[in-house]
Amino acid sequence: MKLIYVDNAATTAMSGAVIGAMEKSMREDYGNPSSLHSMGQRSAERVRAARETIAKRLGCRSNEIYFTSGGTEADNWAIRSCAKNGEKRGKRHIISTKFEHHAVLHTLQALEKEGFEVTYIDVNENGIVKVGDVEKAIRGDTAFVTIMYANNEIGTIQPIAEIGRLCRENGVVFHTDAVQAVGHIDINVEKENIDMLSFSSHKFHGPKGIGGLYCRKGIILNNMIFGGAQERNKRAGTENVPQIIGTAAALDEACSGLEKNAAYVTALRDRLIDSILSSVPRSRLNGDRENRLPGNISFCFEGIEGESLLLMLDLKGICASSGSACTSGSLDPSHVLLALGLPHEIAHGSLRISLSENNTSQEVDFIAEILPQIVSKLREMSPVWEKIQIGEKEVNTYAIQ
Amino acid sequence: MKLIYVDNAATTAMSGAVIGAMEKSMREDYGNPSSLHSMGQRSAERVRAARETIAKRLGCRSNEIYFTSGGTEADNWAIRSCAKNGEKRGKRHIISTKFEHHAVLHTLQALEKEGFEVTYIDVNENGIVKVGDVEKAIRGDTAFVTIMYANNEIGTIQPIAEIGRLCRENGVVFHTDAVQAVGHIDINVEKENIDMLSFSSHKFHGPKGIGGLYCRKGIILNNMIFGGAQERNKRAGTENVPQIIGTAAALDEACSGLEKNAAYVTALRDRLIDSILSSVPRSRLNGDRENRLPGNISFCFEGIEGESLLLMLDLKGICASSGSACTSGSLDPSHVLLALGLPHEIAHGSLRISLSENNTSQEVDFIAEILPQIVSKLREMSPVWEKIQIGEKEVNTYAIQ
Amino acid sequence: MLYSKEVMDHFTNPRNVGKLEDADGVGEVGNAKCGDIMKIYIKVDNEIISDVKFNTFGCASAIATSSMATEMIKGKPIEEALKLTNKAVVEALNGLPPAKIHCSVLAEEAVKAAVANYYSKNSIEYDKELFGCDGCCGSCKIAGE
Amino acid sequence: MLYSKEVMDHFTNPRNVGKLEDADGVGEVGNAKCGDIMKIYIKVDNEIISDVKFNTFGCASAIATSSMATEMIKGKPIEEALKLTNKAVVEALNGLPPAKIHCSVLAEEAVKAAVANYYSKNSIEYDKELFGCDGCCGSCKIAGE
Ligand SMILES: Cc1ncc(COP(=O)(O)O)c(C=O)c1O
Ligand SMILES: Cc1ncc(COP(=O)(O)O)c(C=O)c1O
Repeated sequence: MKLIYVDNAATTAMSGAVIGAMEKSMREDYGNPSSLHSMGQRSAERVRAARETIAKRLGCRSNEIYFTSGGTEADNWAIRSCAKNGEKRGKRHIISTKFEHHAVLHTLQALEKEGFEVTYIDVNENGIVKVGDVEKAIRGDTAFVTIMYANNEIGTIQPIAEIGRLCRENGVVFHTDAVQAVGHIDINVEKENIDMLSFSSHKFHGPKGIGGLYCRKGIILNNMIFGGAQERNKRAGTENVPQIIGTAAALDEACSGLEKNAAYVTALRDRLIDSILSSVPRSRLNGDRENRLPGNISFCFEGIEGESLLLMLDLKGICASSGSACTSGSLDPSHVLLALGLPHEIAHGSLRISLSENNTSQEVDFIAEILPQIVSKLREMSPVWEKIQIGEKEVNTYAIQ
Repeated sequence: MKLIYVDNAATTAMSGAVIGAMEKSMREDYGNPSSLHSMGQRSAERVRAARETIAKRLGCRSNEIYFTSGGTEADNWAIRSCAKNGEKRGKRHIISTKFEHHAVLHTLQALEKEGFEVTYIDVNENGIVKVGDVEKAIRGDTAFVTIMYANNEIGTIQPIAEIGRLCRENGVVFHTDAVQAVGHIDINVEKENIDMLSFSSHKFHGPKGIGGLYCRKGIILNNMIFGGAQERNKRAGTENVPQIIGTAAALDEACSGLEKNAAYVTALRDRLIDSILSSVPRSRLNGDRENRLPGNISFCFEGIEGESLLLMLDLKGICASSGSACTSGSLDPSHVLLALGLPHEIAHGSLRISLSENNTSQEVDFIAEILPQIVSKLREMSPVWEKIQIGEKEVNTYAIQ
Repeated sequence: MLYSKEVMDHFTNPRNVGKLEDADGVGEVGNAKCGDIMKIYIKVDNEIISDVKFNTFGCASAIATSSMATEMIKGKPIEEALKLTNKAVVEALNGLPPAKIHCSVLAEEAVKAAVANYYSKNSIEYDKELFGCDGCCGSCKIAGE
Repeated sequence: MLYSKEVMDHFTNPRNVGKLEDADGVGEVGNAKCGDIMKIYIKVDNEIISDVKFNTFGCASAIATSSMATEMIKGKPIEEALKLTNKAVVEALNGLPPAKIHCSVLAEEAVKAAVANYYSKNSIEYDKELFGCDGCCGSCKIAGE
């Protein structure tokens, strides 16, 4: 069975060109960039060039880019570093949102245990933060603001440039987790007043386990991982040369094709959204209809549970995702969907389809055909759906349980 | 010019088989192991199998292995976690040595700033820690002991099993940085009473930017990087599937060939050591003659400075390493050589040649021929050598400057 | 794979799906908030469970455990149904991931709830101790993790 | 590359290596503890540096800056040698890595020390202000980092 991969928000298939570049690099660039001999210096030169490529694509200088082991480390690092800087100046208040990725949320929760106070801004029903809410939350002791660029579950894009301007005006450092956005949306850290930005290569057809942090010159970056003098003494550990090269190649490719890909993927997305809305009763699109990532489709279907939907789709060769963190052993539905104000029972019935430019209209048509059948099948055996049908239990009554 | 790569302690050339396995994995295993669909579960299965392979080679269970972004992160993580556990029980004393890698030393220094006390045990002139010294250092408030398995500069192998036994008897957790040893020396964490062990794949012909931490079941491992539920909730971040597979393939290959490679490399090493000792006057082998890593050769040559030696060798196509951290902007010679009791001026004249099974006896002969010529050339223009020659300045007088 | 072959079999081809309009006992446990509801219908003839159907809202293992549990009590004396343990269901399914054990607890409880309902309807005395569950899967969380 | 083409050229083919047995001035700066010692010999004829040689213990940039500095003062009036700055040496070498700037400072100072030695030997009065260095590269560390 040919698989249809529509879980690109979880991770993407690597670009063939990127694999090629990495394979070459694995053979050639084994020298350690810290070594003074020619093998080492060749690797150092390759890393330098890759850093430059990435900086250009983000609109910054190359000495403002630090490589990390992925988006998670970049988020942890930025937040820990900002917290330390704040603490030194007696500032122990942080502003974020309710629907950040766990890499941000769990780091903030750890800081709360250490005595920091975090204001988690509500997101609207449409999944977009209001700039005015951020403004209201800023206090004299606010150390920094961290708000994601685009949400990983519902794909909504935040008003980053405006939040950045607001922070700049108030002298508050602004970090954004742009893991879902980089390579998919045109980003310029300078123009958008971003002080720190996290990215992760595997979200734009690059390798897993590598990403980076942009940190504007002038902002003190405190070390999180100690050791050798790599990354200008800021992040220790032998540089992952082939993956750094893969990151640059992937970002270059993604940004070159960005406009074309975005238009193509957005068209596919909109067609599938329309199809589902019209073919599946009591289905709900999560997040703003327009202001979302090109590839993101997030739905809730009343009366069914996401994991079984997901596995049924998988049996048809469709690789998608549910919003809920089933594997993590948690019984709670997605905190993102709850942040939108959805009741638990509806949030349980979530499905995320995330497209990429590798997907075809045939694939989308197949999904549009199969999905309603599976939803029906699951609803037929669902006691919740039965109650909804006979009106015994109104959806809203779930909310107040 | 054909390069002769003898800087295998810095990093190794990747095995062709490992590159092949990774290339395949990059094409096939792009699914996110946290995804429930078949693409994701296939990746999860590959990671599971790789973890098993690694566990077998280290003599532990697979749920005792945690992947990290390299040796540095593993060291930082183990030490931070042990410190936190110690603190909870009011134990703020740590035992280590003077010649650990910076990944350990700089983390310990950060802890000292946070109020921990560290006893840095002296190493003998031969670069081997005395078990009795560790025993003497253990106190009621000792939280843990961290001592490297084999030193990265001088290659000396420490009495790990005995230190492990001592720690076990005293109820003190024992971590060892085995980055230089894994894949080169037969290690069994169970038999050697090791509680935690760090390794890094690029030291045994695997990929850079990945490594791992063995943490014995029952020892509390505190998170350092927060986010998703990966690595059994202990280390967040999307798993680097191809690199994990590469790590398992590399370790498997290294351990299968271990005995044969060690014998081969040791013979090359001993021949080159003997040759240098006999052809270069006032040369000094650093570290114990016998009890050292198969591939490690570390010398000090009086009257010359390491970087220029290194670059002269490089001009002849020989990629080696100096002990001193020239690129880091530090003027200090290697802390490892100073820990051996060498005076600064001698420690400056260091050279590390680290062999692997890829090196040939022709290469070693070429080095044996070239090295004395270069040392002579540099000595000819060295005012220090001039003084040594005319006896105006005895070597020992340097020591007391 | 996340799930055993047996779980996937019962998930993709669940046995005894549906309702019994003339059921002698109906049990419903769990709640939608927690993400699992199981409803089991039994028909009892001469103290034998002559027919059984289920409806389930929940994940794949919730569906599979419901299916397996109904298979395990079908045609059995009602006394025996009461002895069905979640462990037996898990074993019959060749294991469940740790986080999913609670589904099997729910299945055991759904069966018991249906039997209890049958007993009540028919005013049969029964040992309340056998029915520990309050129907909220929150209490099963401990078992599941 | 870590070093410019010019640095590598002067490192691999250092000019004016050696000693002058009949030197009119000898200057030695740095110390082996810090990893760099430069010793410069000058021969002076009619206030012109007619010959110059150096001996250096140190890294590639220490050797290259010594070589370049000797080239820059050779055949020049001694007054001009005194005006040699580390900046000029760095520029002539097309740059040095930040951590290696101290080598150029050392080269400047070695030249000055040789001139000072010549002045002293010949009891020529000179402006001590021009000779700020105490010969210990520790003081140059600031410049180098
Ligand atoms: C003994 C030792 N520990 C730790 C490290 C750090 O490993 P990595 O570069 O993979 O972070 C190294 C090598 O760089 C090492 O030799
Ligand atoms: C918004 C967001 N932040 C952070 C991450 C973490 O990135 P990584 O898995 O590369 O650590 C992800 C994806 O997993 C994400 O979607």
